[in-house]
Amino acid sequence: MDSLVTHSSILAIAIPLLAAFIVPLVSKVGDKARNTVVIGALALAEFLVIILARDIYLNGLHVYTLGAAATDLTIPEHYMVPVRIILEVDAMSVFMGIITTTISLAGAIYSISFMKEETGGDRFYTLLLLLAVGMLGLVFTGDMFNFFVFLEILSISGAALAAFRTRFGDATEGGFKYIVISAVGALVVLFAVGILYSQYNLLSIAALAQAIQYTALDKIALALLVVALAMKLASVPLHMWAPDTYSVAPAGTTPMIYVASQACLYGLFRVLFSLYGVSLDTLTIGWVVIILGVLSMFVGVTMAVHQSDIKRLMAYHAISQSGYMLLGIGVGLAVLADPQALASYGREAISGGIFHIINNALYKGLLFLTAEALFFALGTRDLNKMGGMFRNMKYTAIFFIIGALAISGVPPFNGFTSKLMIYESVYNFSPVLAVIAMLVSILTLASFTKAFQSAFTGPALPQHDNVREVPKPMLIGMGILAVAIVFFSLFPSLVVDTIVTPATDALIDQAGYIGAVMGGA
Amino acid sequence: MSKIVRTMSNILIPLVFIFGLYIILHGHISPGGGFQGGAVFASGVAMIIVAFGSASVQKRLKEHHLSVLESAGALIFIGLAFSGLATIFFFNFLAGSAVFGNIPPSGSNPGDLWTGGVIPLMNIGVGLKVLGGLSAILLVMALASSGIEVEE
Amino acid sequence: MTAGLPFNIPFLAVVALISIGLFIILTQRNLIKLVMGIVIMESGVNLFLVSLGYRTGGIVPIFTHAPEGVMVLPVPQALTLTSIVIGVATTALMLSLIMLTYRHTGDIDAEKSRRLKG
Amino acid sequence: MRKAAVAVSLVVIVGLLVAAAFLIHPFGQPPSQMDDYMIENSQAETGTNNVVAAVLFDYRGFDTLGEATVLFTAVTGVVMLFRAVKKRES
Amino acid sequence: MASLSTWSPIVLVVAFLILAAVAYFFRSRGEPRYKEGTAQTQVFLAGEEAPEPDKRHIRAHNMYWGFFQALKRYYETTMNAHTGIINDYIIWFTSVVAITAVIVFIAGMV
Repeated sequence: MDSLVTHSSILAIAIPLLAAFIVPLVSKVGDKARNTVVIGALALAEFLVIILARDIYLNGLHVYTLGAAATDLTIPEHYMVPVRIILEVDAMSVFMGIITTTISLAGAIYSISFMKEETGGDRFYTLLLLLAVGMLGLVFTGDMFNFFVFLEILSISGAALAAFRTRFGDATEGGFKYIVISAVGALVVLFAVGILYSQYNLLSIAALAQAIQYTALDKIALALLVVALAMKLASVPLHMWAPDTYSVAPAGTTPMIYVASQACLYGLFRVLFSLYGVSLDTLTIGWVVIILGVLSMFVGVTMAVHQSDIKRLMAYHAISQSGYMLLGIGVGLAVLADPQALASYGREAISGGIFHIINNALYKGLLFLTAEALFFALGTRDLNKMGGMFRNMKYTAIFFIIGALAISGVPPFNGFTSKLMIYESVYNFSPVLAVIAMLVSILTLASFTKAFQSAFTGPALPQHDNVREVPKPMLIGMGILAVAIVFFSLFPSLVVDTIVTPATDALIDQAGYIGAVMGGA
Repeated sequence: MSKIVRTMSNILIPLVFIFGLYIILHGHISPGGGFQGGAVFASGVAMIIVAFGSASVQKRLKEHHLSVLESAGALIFIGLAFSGLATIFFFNFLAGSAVFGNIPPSGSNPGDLWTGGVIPLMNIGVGLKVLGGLSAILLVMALASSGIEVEE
Repeated sequence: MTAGLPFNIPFLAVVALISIGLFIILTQRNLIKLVMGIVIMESGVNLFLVSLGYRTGGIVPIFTHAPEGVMVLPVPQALTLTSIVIGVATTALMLSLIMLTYRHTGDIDAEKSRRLKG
Repeated sequence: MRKAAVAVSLVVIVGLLVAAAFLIHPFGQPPSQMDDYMIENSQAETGTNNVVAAVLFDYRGFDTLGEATVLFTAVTGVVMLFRAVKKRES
Repeated sequence: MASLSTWSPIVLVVAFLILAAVAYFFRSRGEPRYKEGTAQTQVFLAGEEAPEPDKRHIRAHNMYWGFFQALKRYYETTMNAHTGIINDYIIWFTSVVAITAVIVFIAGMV
């Protein structure tokens, strides 16, 4: 058990990866065997992440030096810098790991019945596992170049998955846009990594964080990294690929591609808090992040109200919700150098932003899945061609209501809790920002009222008389997320104390992040 | 393609393949390695496709053969990484052992094939993977551009 | 070799390649040309990485029959190799998607083959 | 509007890159604390003459696994995109 | 967290349950003579013939018409910005890189 805990960080990445390599061979045996392998691997990864999380909350962050003689031998003996790749998993990383594995598991289960109608199921599941691997690696790694490699795994598998339904022309277009954006973004990240490497001859994030001096070259690298990752997480005005890609991605993978963009959000925070930390001009960068966040919230939600394609509507909401996280954590970043303001409202802003990540992954995932269920049943994404589905698809409608109320911040759902934390703390920083955030919340409710009214109420169209409820695996996939939402809604303080507060502490504690690798030197 | 091209590629292809294998197998003591050798090998496959046409290649070399080769290479690689797990993932557990375990003298030396621990084996795994993968991409794209569907 | 030069000529070549790539990406509507722009930019980044590791008068970092002398840095070479393979993978996927887009729309112009908008 | 944005942003970015090219260490004299360790110890630790191979498969082996995974992903993606599509009856 | 100590979803859930019980009580006092398949379930539209089902529903693009009309200029601008052309996405990217870099450098000088 001890050795399992020691190795759990690498195994959580390596076991889905091994499964991905095996799936093409196993699927020659049969579909059942393939599904068992996929879901078993993801469930095992989830289990490993949970025992890792438990250990981290008890004993502090984990380092894992790949290929060394011992896990904590981060620096070779009689030497001063790390030379090997180090996985560095703190409470924030494992928080993202929990989100990733949960959403991947729900998505994989959801996809089972969808795949019965399509060819290429083994490739689909291989890519799905690889996407999960990419996200897990991205959040667990402690090395800048390794970060880039996992960013590419995530991008390529995401693009291929988005274009999965090749019989539709728009699917290939959405996939192409995603891969172009990702390729350019990843190249820019690589260039920035090269700039950092050229100055310090280091690649480990912790070692770089210790050495970094915020020179002019560091500033260039910072601008490139921030904007490239902002594009990957679909912040306005770099968001335009997101509706195109999310709206065409097939069932079950849309939430995963969305969580992949949240993993890039994590990457942005890791770069800002752990790599640069207080060495950077936190007020300026904080305001840059806040402005990106406010633009995302406002433009995202106003565009969402306008949409009549249900998945595009949800995609714009995804953008708008990312704005809340950017706002909360941007406020925290802006006051990072000011201990008093940080204690009085900065930490709570960061906690709110982090709590919003997990809430949002859950309800946004659920909403994407319900939209996909509507598409599966009706064969259209156009809200103008829907209506009256409450009678035919009761469970889907109930799941939709849960998700819609949660995303709109209606109490007592979990969306309200995290938004409340953001409102309160941001109000102390700048009241105007809090007012904008509340306005956005109202518009969110308005647009989900529109979507619900169009899809589920009113008389059914004659061509939809024979529509049945979607098959069981789809309902189970949605049910997992709905149960999680209800749990998070009813026990918010439990969740915040258990997983959100440690994540906040880990994100702020740059010295601890460095010390785990550099040994306090 | 014309007869000249086909004759020339008939002569060149064995050389390209042998050169690719050489680069893969000597990756740990001379320039090269699994990726480079695999790419050289795949360029030989590209030459076959260009010279003889994708349709005739497809009769002999199916895409799923290449996929199996690729999966096998990937499994060798990750399997070797997992084998180090007794100590640490990716630990070079063969360095200093009886298999590929010689330690070369420090500094410039003539080179010994029986060195490197897991590195030569990983080179072979990666080489298989790259030659399978790149050939599969080339074959599939060549087939698709000539309008032939890949059966699943 | 270049120790006497006032400029970092290889780095300026990197800047030129990246700028050309970016210019193509920003201005060319033909999707194939767009991919070519990305590949040029990628070569610029690869050249940047590999030129980071050069040491004046350095030799290849391989000890087999190594002549006397200081070795160039090995890590940038490994990173460049990784980056090249990743570039090949990305390019293959982008070109396949362009082929499929062409099948559906009969066009490889970014504006004319566009269906998703707004 | 579009042309102006292209021109201005290109000018600024090229300016930044040129500035970076002048600010960076002189070509041929990089800092080398991490790489020197690998050059000195690769033979003893991994038994490999080829330091680049030692970096690829030992010191930074996980990157190589990721790189192999990227290639695997791309192959899977390309083969998947060109699969024969059984149309769902609509 | 300060805000969470004052916020308990359980209170809201209990309040919701009480209100639901009250609503159910009122509902149970209502007319019991409801029957399906009779004129009681037909749409009543001031005595007129009810329109066909596909014309009876307010479709998505008709909703919030006034809101869009009021913000017409804003929506025209934003919709024009969302061209859907991949080159434009990268132009936005380079523009934001340029702006961010300028901000970072100017803030460093002041």
